[in-house]
Amino acid sequence: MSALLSFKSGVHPPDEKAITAGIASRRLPFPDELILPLSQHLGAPAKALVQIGDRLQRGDMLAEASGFISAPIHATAAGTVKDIALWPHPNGGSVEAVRIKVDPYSTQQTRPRMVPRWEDLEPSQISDAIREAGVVGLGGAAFPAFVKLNPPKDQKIEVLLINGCECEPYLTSDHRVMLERAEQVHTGIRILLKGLGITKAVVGIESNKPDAIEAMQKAAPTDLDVSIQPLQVKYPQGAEKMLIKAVTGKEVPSGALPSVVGAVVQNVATVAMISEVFETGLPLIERIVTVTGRGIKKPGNWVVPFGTKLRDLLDQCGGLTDDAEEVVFGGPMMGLAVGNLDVPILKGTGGVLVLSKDECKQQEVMPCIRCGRCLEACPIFLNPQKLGSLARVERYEEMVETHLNDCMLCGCCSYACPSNIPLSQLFAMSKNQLRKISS
Amino acid sequence: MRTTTPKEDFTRGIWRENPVFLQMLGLCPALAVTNTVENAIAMGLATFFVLFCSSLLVSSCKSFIPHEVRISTYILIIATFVTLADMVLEAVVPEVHKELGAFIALIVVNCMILGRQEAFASKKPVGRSLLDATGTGIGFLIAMLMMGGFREVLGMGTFLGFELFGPSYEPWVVMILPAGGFLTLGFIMLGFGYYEQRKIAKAKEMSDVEGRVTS
Amino acid sequence: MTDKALHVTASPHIRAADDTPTIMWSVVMSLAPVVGASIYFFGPSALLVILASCAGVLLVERFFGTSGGKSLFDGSAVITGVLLGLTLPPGFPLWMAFLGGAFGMAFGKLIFGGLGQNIFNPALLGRAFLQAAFPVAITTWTVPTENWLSLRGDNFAFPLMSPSLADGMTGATPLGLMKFEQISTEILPLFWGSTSGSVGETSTLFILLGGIYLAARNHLNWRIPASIFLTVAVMAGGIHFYDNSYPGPLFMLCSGGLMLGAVYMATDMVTSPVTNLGSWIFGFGIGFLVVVIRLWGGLPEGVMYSILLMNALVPFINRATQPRVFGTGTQRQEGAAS
Amino acid sequence: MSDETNAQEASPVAAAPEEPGVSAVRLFMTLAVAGAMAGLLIVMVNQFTQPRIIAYKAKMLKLAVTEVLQGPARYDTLYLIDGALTPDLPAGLKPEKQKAIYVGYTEAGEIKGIAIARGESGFQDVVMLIFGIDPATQGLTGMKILASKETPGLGDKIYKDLDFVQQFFEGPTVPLLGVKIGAGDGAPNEIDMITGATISSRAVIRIINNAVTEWEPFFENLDKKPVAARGETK
Amino acid sequence: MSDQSLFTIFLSAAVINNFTLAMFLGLCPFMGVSARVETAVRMGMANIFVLLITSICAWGLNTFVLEQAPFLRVISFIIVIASLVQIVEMAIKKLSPTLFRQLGIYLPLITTNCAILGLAMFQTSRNYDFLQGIAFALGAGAGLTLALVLMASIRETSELSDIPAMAKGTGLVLIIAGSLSLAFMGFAGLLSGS
Repeated sequence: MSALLSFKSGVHPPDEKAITAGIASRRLPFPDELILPLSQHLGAPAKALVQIGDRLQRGDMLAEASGFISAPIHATAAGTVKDIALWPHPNGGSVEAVRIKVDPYSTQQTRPRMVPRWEDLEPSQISDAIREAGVVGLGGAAFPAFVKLNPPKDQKIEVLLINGCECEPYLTSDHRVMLERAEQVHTGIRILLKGLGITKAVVGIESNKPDAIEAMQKAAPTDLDVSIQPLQVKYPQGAEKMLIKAVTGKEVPSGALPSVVGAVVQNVATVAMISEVFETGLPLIERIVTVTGRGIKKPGNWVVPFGTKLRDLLDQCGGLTDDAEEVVFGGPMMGLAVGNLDVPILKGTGGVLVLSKDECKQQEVMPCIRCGRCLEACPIFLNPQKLGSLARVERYEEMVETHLNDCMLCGCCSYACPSNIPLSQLFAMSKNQLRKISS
Repeated sequence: MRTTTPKEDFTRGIWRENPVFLQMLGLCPALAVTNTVENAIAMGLATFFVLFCSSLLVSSCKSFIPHEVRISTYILIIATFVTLADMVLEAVVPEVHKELGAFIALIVVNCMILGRQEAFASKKPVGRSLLDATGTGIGFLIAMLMMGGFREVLGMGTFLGFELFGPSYEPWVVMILPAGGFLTLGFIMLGFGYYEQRKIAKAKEMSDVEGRVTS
Repeated sequence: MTDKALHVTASPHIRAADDTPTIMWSVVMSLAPVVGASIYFFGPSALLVILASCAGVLLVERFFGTSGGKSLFDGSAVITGVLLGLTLPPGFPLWMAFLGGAFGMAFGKLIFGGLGQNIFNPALLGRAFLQAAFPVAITTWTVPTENWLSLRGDNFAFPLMSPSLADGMTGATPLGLMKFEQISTEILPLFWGSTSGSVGETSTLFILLGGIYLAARNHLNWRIPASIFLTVAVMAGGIHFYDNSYPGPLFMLCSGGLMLGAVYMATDMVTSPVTNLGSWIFGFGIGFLVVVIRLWGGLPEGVMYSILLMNALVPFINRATQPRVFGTGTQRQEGAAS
Repeated sequence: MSDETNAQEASPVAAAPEEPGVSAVRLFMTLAVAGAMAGLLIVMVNQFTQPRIIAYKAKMLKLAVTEVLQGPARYDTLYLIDGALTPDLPAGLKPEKQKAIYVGYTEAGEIKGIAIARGESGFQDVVMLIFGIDPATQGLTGMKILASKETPGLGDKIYKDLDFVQQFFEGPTVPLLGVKIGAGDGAPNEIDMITGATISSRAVIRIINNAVTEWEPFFENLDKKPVAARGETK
Repeated sequence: MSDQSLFTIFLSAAVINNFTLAMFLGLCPFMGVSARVETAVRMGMANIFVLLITSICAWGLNTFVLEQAPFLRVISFIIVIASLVQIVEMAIKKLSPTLFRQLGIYLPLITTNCAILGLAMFQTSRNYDFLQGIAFALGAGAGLTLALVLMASIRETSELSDIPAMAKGTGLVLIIAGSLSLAFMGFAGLLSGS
């Protein structure tokens, strides 16, 4: 194990992937209704183009990007626009969303190609096509994918890193992607390499997915410098900076983007979807979602159109068990708990986790005993102990001096804390406070 | 500065603005030579003497002292009286003088004395200054006595040399050691803090009750 | 499907298995053999002293602690009480042990805000207070008696009154013998624990077992005892090699409170550094001071003072050993250059 | 730096507009007058107190010497000047700054003993003591602690524990050897140390042994050169 | 009494009879400036510097000027030291305005700092010669700085704790000082061990 590449620090939560890792992904039947919030990605919300009553085909653009860091949103099934109004969002609160009544009689067949063939495009046009297709990072943050293909001119990109770590426990959607769509991933890599104008790519995969590593290795093309790199199983191996550190040995400077050290990172599912987008000619409208946890009756991996309501997805999985306690969008480490089952599945939703009482038992918060475990866990080498005590007395400026802004809220410190202090939550709140103060 | 009555000038320093407990002045002697009541009293009296005489001289000569050199002059005056006190103590009570040692000379740098000159004697008439000096001096003496009493009683089982608890009392040696000085003053300050907190809590309770009554 | 009330908590939604009460109680449990050994060697006196100091600690925690008694169950106060008891002589008057526990808890811990916020190890602060207050009583080491059941000293001395001890009932600790009479003690009794000394410090074997158990469960930072042992062994070894009238490293390691201090006192998480580098420095400092005080100081034993002094230095060590934040400092240049 | 800026910087709170015209001469004069008056006052009081202070010191020294020499008929102070002992202090040298020993005589004019004062580190701080030794028998005639800050209740037994102090009056021979109570074998140079205050006990013994080592070379000359009756008598 | 070696004198003033924790000298900065480690370090450095000058001056005054008039010691020491601190203050102001701002009102207080006069008085009453005086001053300064820095770092940490309301401020500082003083007792006898 120790021979495998990795970064320092981090934590080793039980991976719990066996629940769904062996279950092949199945297509979810189209639901009766779709909810497509205009804010599904990082950056400015999209601007709605449709009106109530409009009939839409599958893949029609219904909202356009509004700014550089933004992404368009497309209809994920044929139907009629029922309403454009506030709707509960998984992040909490409500945002503007387009409600579509799905046409129950539609064949949901693909219309003529909306995305051009990549083989026909110049490198510079590839990123535009990706942008138009509404592709965002499917790893969780939902950062518009094309942005990374346009690094600042003075930074020379040397390597494309494909993130196949899936370091969050429980989730297996990326795992299934690599098993079921290895060819597609490699085509995606080919497309991105062309877009970036380089030839070297490395796929980093945690060693707890030997079948995925094997599948990816088998499918690897011979004409490109693409290598599959097994990595140590450790959270948060899949964080951009950690992956770069593990594979290249370089540290992304504090506050800088990966391109500074010559690397571009894309999630393996994103790459697969890029390939699919160019293949089918349809924009990004669906993805693989893992539904897992001990609080769901029939866990599994599903190809889900965006906008499907959580309730519909969970019903498809047999519903919640009696001791289900918490429903989380994303993994257990960084995912957001939702309190409303009407929220829709979004582009960034890699998994839905239904935790039972045993899995997320509520523990009393005790005083910090300065055990130092958070320092050992923090992959950024912060001092969460100090940050936490500063947050307690609301000394936010000093927190910034203590490098609060380097914190990526990975949750390692909270996970490790024996006193159950919600450290990363405190840091998130402190960051919010600081934003309020500065604005 | 708020005007004060002569009575206030006198009483203020004794307790309400006690130099040691509330203004944290003169800590060095209050900690260093309070291991016995006898030493504490001797130190208190010597300090009282210096404070009184300096205040007298400073307030009577204040019109002659140019502002620029006032501090130097005060220190000079204080140092003179300290030297006098030192010599007199050595001649009259050599045993006590030996115990207090260099700490007598250190009365010069007792911020309390210079503070009274700067804050009061240099601005007020002689009579008022003497009242102020007397009050402050008594306050200091009380503080020294409390410290000395606490430390000697616990640390040796005696008060001014008289055995209080019989021969088999186990003395708490720590109290007459330096650590005991810090701890004793710490205990007293905690007592003050506790009293303060209770007062605040009571006041809050009262206002709550009033609020409920009026509403 | 019917909606049921769902919990909405912040991420992460899973937690490592260890929690603070678990750690605290496992420390208490690991002390059980040490306490057992102390009763075996020193009879009922040992248990009485431990109970008295526990009583002092727990009563103060109960009546002055902010949590109103809830903290009695997290094990942290019990540790303080037991550890203090283990550092006192078997014949120590119970009222003094009680006082030490109360002082340590009140002024070593509660005044800083309670669990997790203290600077000094409360058990050791209580003992330092007792050492300064009652220097004779705390250095009166009773010799073992024939009758296991009989008390070893004047445990029941009347509060505030001096203990009375018949002549011939006192002995010297191995360290005292070494320091004042240049008489060395065999290693085996030191290792097993059948020498005179404080209630729980004599048995190297049981303390080490407890330490290994805790280290294996990751409930103590092994770096601290390791660096203490290393420093003491190297320093004592070097000095012994140079002038063999000084005690050898094995004697230094096994005698006095070094084992108990290194394994149970220095590793108190609250009062030791949070960084690993800091832990090494902390341990090195303790080891250094122990050797200096034992060999050249006025007292035969210096573990308590060494740990307290280094406790005082911990905030500074923490400050000075802040980890280099990812993507800053030297690594950055390497990264940028390559 | 001019006076005005200096004054303003020293007291930023003094907002009152000062006359710019306080001259340096006046400032200087004020201080000089104050200084002169202070000096005068001190010198005057000193005139009265000095004799008493000196007399007290002399008395205490005499008491101490007399005690540790077990009541000599009289004693002389011998100063160590240029490596030799002399009763006469060269002009200009202050007596308290010179190393000295005190030689006590019997009525018959024979040396009764020599008193030596010395201070070295004890447990807390310097322990200062004086002891008497009979050069003929190499036995101590007494010991008195002059100053010590040893731990109250423990180290201070070196002068409070009379059993311990008494041993030094019973003629133990140098070099002294400290032993645990009951552990000695009756040799004439053994001193029972105080239980629990071993360091302080040892310090006393060490100080005496060191002093004897230092002064021993001078003892022989003393015998050959009896000094004429002079100096203080009892 | 002046038989003590330089090392003994240094160690005694620095740890065994620590100037602040055992002799209660320099308490004003100890209670006042010791809230921030940076300031405490600088204050300590300023103190060491002034102590060194004081020691040299006191030795010079004693040996050459006050030989015949020891009763004028207090007065002459305080005047010489006060003028010296004034000069140091001006120098610091010129060389490091930042430092001057941080030490603020405490620099003039060094004049009326017992540690400074105490050093001069103790040095005199113990008859230290020139080199012993230097060792004493360095030891005292090291002791002061050590106490200041320890206290400052402890206070910085404690600021983040839930100190009971009754202990906020001086009470806590004094108890910490008492605890430090207890811990420093471990150094007792360091120079007399056989």
